[in-house]
Amino acid sequence: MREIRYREALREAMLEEMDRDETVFLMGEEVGHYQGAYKVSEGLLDRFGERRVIDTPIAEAGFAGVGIGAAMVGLRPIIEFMTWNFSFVAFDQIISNAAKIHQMSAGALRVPIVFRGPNGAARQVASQHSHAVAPFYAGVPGLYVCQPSTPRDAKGLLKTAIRSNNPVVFLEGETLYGLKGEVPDEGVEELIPFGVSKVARVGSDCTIVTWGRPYHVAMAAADALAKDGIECEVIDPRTLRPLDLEPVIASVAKTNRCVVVHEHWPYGGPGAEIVDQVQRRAFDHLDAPVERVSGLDVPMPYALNLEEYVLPTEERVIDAVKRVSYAK
Amino acid sequence: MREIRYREALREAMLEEMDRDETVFLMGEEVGHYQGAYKVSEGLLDRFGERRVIDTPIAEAGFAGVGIGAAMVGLRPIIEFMTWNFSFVAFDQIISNAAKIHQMSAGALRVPIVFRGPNGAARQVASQHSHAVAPFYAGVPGLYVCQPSTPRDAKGLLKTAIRSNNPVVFLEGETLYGLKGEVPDEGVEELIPFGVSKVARVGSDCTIVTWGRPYHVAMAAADALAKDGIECEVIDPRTLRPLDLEPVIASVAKTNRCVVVHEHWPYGGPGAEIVDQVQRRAFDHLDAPVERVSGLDVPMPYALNLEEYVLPTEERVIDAVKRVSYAK
Amino acid sequence: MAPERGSCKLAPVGKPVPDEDHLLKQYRSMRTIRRFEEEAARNYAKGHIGGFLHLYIGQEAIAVGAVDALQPQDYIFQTYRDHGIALARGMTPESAMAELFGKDAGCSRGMGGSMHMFDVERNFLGGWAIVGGHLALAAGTAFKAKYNQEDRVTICFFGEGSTNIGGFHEAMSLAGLWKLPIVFVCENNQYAMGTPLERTSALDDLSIKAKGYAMVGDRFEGHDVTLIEERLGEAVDRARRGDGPTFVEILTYRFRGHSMSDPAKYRTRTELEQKKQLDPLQVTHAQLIELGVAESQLDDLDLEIDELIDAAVKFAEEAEPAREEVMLGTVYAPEDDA
Amino acid sequence: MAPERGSCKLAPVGKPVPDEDHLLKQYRSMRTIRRFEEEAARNYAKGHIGGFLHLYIGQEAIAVGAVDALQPQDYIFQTYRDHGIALARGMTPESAMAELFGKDAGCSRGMGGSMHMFDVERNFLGGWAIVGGHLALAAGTAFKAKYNQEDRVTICFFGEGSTNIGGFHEAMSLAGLWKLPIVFVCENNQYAMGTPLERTSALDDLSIKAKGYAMVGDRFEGHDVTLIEERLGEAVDRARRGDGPTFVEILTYRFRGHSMSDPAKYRTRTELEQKKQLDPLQVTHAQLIELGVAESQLDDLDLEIDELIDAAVKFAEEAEPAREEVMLGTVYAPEDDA
Ligand SMILES: Cc1ncc(C[n+]2csc(CCOP(=O)(O)OP(=O)(O)O)c2C)c(N)n1
Ligand SMILES: Cc1ncc(C[n+]2csc(CCOP(=O)(O)OP(=O)(O)O)c2C)c(N)n1
Ligand SMILES: [Mg+2]
Ligand SMILES: [Mg+2]
Repeated sequence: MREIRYREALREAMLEEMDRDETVFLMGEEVGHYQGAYKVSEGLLDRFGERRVIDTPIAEAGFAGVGIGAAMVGLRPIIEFMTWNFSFVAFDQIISNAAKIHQMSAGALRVPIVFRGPNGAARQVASQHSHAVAPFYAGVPGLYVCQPSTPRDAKGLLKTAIRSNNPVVFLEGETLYGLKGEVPDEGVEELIPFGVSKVARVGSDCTIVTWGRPYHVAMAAADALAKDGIECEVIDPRTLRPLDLEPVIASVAKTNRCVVVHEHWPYGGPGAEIVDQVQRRAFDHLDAPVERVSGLDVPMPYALNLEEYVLPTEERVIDAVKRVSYAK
Repeated sequence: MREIRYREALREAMLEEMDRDETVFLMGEEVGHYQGAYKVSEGLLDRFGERRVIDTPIAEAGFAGVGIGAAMVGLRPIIEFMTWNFSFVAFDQIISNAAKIHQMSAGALRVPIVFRGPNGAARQVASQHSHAVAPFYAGVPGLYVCQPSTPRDAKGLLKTAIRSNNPVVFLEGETLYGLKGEVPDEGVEELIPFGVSKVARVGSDCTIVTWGRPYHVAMAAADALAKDGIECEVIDPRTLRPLDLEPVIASVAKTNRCVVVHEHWPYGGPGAEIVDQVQRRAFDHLDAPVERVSGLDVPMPYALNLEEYVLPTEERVIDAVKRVSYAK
Repeated sequence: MAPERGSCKLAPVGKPVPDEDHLLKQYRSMRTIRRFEEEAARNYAKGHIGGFLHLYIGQEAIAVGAVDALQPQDYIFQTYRDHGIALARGMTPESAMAELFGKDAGCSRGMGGSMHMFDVERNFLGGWAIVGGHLALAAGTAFKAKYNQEDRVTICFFGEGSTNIGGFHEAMSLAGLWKLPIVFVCENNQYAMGTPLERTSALDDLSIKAKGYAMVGDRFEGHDVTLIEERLGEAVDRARRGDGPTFVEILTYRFRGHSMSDPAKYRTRTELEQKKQLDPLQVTHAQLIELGVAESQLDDLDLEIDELIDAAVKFAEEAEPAREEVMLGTVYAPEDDA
Repeated sequence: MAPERGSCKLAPVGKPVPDEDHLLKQYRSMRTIRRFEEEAARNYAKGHIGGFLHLYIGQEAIAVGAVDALQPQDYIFQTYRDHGIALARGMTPESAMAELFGKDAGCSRGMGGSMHMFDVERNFLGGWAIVGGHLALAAGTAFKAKYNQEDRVTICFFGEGSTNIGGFHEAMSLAGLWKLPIVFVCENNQYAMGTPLERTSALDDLSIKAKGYAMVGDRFEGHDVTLIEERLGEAVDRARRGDGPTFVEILTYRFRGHSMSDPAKYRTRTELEQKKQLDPLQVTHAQLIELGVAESQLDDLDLEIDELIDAAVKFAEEAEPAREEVMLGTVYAPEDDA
């Protein structure tokens, strides 16, 4: 194992897959000459040239569609959205085309494409640039949705996404790019399958389901709670579609409690879907209702003090766990 | 009371509000000279002229944005999407602009606008034209979302929506337009407030929460179940944002059982949100997990036999109610 | 830069002379489309076909001329008004009609329906129902041809009503910037649903739009299949040579409503009758007679096609319904062979 | 139809002669913007300002010339690069700087930040961060002016990198079709983030795009505030007269990176130095000297502005933080007065 940053893990995944498969290319705004708005694609242009690392004009619907069309006839595009907020102008391409083509054509066409980029709040980028978009995509049949929270998951899931024969929505995090973590040594290839949750922390008192940036908030909260003698089991689904809740159900059978922690708005989305399945599949095990800790139900304000107030905090996670544990 | 069609109820709402407020106008594709793709706006052009009933080119993002801009400076646009499927090309305008402007401007600007049109499956219009879009909008703070299932609710809610100082997503149904139902007599004005659920049927055995087209499926199922001695209480939230679950919680306290019936895909959305709140707020009352009956997790196929298989059926509702009632 | 022809008069540049056998083949194809659409309409009325049904009647010469301007390896995209191009490209009437009937034997196995026909073997890539949504896809297949240095052109059809939407602009911008091997064909049938061009566009001559993308523009009428084949051929060759995309506006007219649910009250009987003077089938029929083809030979051909279409309807009626397993099995493509 | 000037040479048509007092006022405004941006940059480095910060340094003459071409009742829209126009329109540096500091005293009370400034009293309607997303909104305020027959023009600014996105096309199409009283101003500062125009557009002369919308096009350089005021004045008058929208391309350059996080490695020092020869502030300074204004008077003015900006920074530092109640209270507008 070695330590690298989340950003580098993503870059390695793209580099390795582009090395092994000539049909893979990267397209997006500033991915080439600028080396990526967040430097994720740094060095890829020099290595693969302008044919395979393509800078685009600002036309998300256009280049997302170009990617889908290219995928229909055998290429494997990686489409970078400078941030996922800009996927909204390409929304129809993803929902009405990418997710539908395989079935509309009765299986005659495939759309092996990855849409990737940073998702969620990125420190004071405010109202139009802070969307946590999982709720818009995770509910759509025909798409896969990944949201890795560590460098290792980022690399292993992106490699799987690039090799997938289906459209994949890949949600990264601007505030995660600098995060360091262990990944397999060079030469050791790891493909992390979709639909396999990860038990990140073992505990017997309360089950916490979390992913993305809040995963780290929840892990910190779990450490703090351990000091009070409350041991949390922290489970990261890693992929929101397919969603693997087997380990969560098994965990709740043991802890009898569950708290879901996520960045996206409280109404609906993966957060509510997980609650729905847990209450249905672990009904007889629950000693308390499933609680959620999420971003507040407001557009993201600019001011730092307010942004911190809106996003899930360690305190809110601790309170929720204590609530479901009927502890003070 | 008189009987009119859902389509006519919507038309009356627009006509009455346009009569009383000159700042209200209708804009969309084929709303004028063609009298509306589904004839909802029939006659409005003749009455109000081309200044206030405006046919647009096919440019949803453009005319949705024009509406939002006009609303920012004092007009009250009604923007018709020929179907809600086409809102996907205007998605960014609704999410990043309409829902954000009031807060971004710290309250200095308001966006009193209604986006309306038919939502959901419309008999074999297939993959790209059959989206039930509530999950994409109901989770967004800054928006209100209405989905009336009867002519009376359609008229009363649309009038409230047009008078609202906020952006409203108003979801109708092509398969509901022809539906007849009672509305208040001419001259009797009824404004139905947002966030007030309707108890459509009283029963003591199981609570059914449903809205839109499936409301009628659930009502039929409730009648059938009554013959087997199972009395369902059917509650229609009518507005999905704000969501009024007080009556549902009170009902579950009585029935100890709950089934949610909706057209949208199973993952997330209002369906999962309702389950989340019910299990949290009525935890001690539930004798069985909350169940859901929804559209299947697939893109909508064209063939009639398959479309009927995908959409919620009376049988599936009956089975779900019996399951939570531990009845055969 | 866009050459002046972009905004030229309608007078065709040197009217090409048709070859008898070739024109006969094209007449057969156009007639097949016409009869297919007429039977589709009848069966829609009977309730055997559901959803939306957009007929190509009146525009047949465009699909047929285009197909003859293309190579088998070239990619084709069309809107929901897609039966004509599908048949012109060689899809069997059985396969197309069975799709309309929602049967497993249909070209999309009942998943797609009228608006989503596909014939991937023949490189007909659909059948798209979101206005403007398929232009970028077409640019994408052209991008792939360039990426792989394949000798393949993409042709993409859409209506004049589709030129105001963002999807049109972005696809045109990228194709022009990257000089993709693609031909954008705007079938200007004068109406977008019930709205005439003058109420959707500040421009009358849409080919002027090519200038905004540093693209070559062309513009001509759509009732003479020989002219269409030649002029589209020029654009296709330009793309094949690597000289970049072309934006072509073809002036045409649909003799039926926008879809089966449209009574087309927005146009006058006289306008329709006058337009029918240039019915591409009658024009071609007259050309063939002029070339010395016997009236009787054409009558026999017409009968032959009538039988072909009747057989297609019978096939569709008797075919097996669309299957649940296909629906459930095509939400995701298998990963194994990844 | 678009007149030929759309694609004309850059030679200004009859260079206008500036008036001393007026030019002095404009110099003050430009200088205020320049100094405001410099202090904003410094305070961003200090960590007092967060998020994205896009500076207007190098483009000041455009905002100042535009404001003088407008009436108080006219509406103004700008991208995230919005401090310049906000100040030019009369927003106080205190209010603008406090917004950058995320304070309750800011023009958007800390909700919007650098990219979302608003000054509704002065009809400055933001401050928008989605490329292409605000053009349709601007068409909407122009629509309202026409709907109410108000004597109001809307001016909408955006960068050259924004001309490839659908939002640009749809707003232009609708404005052209409906002859809305609006002026679209493309501030062509040569780069979209790190990408030069030649890699984002097949056209060099963007004003040609006006033809595709049957719109008047104009194109000129952006360092001479007097020229800008006159040429934009023509477009604004055209809109005011009801003669429809204009698409204006103004050639300019930003002396800083795209935002504070951009080191701007993609351009050469020489290119930057050469462009700085046409620094609008220096150009105006020279014009004033030429008109006989004393060097010392301008020095005093500069000092006065330095103090004004220092005071704004002090004000912002000391102001109260943004408030939770405002955030929670502005998700929805009150309904009572409906
Ligand atoms: C984005 C979008 N908006 C609206 C529609 C509904 N619609 C389908 S076809 C059509 C008219 C298209 O006219 P045109 O582009 O001229 O093509 P034609 O039908 O005449 O061949 C409209 C408005 C749609 N399918 N997609
Ligand atoms: C739809 C969308 N895509 C991408 C971005 C990210 N982005 C912000 S500014 C910018 C460059 C814009 O360049 P230009 O239009 O020339 O304006 P300038 O910054 O030069 O003033 C990009 C790509 C965005 N804000 N919105
Ligand atoms: Mg048309
Ligand atoms: Mg620029």
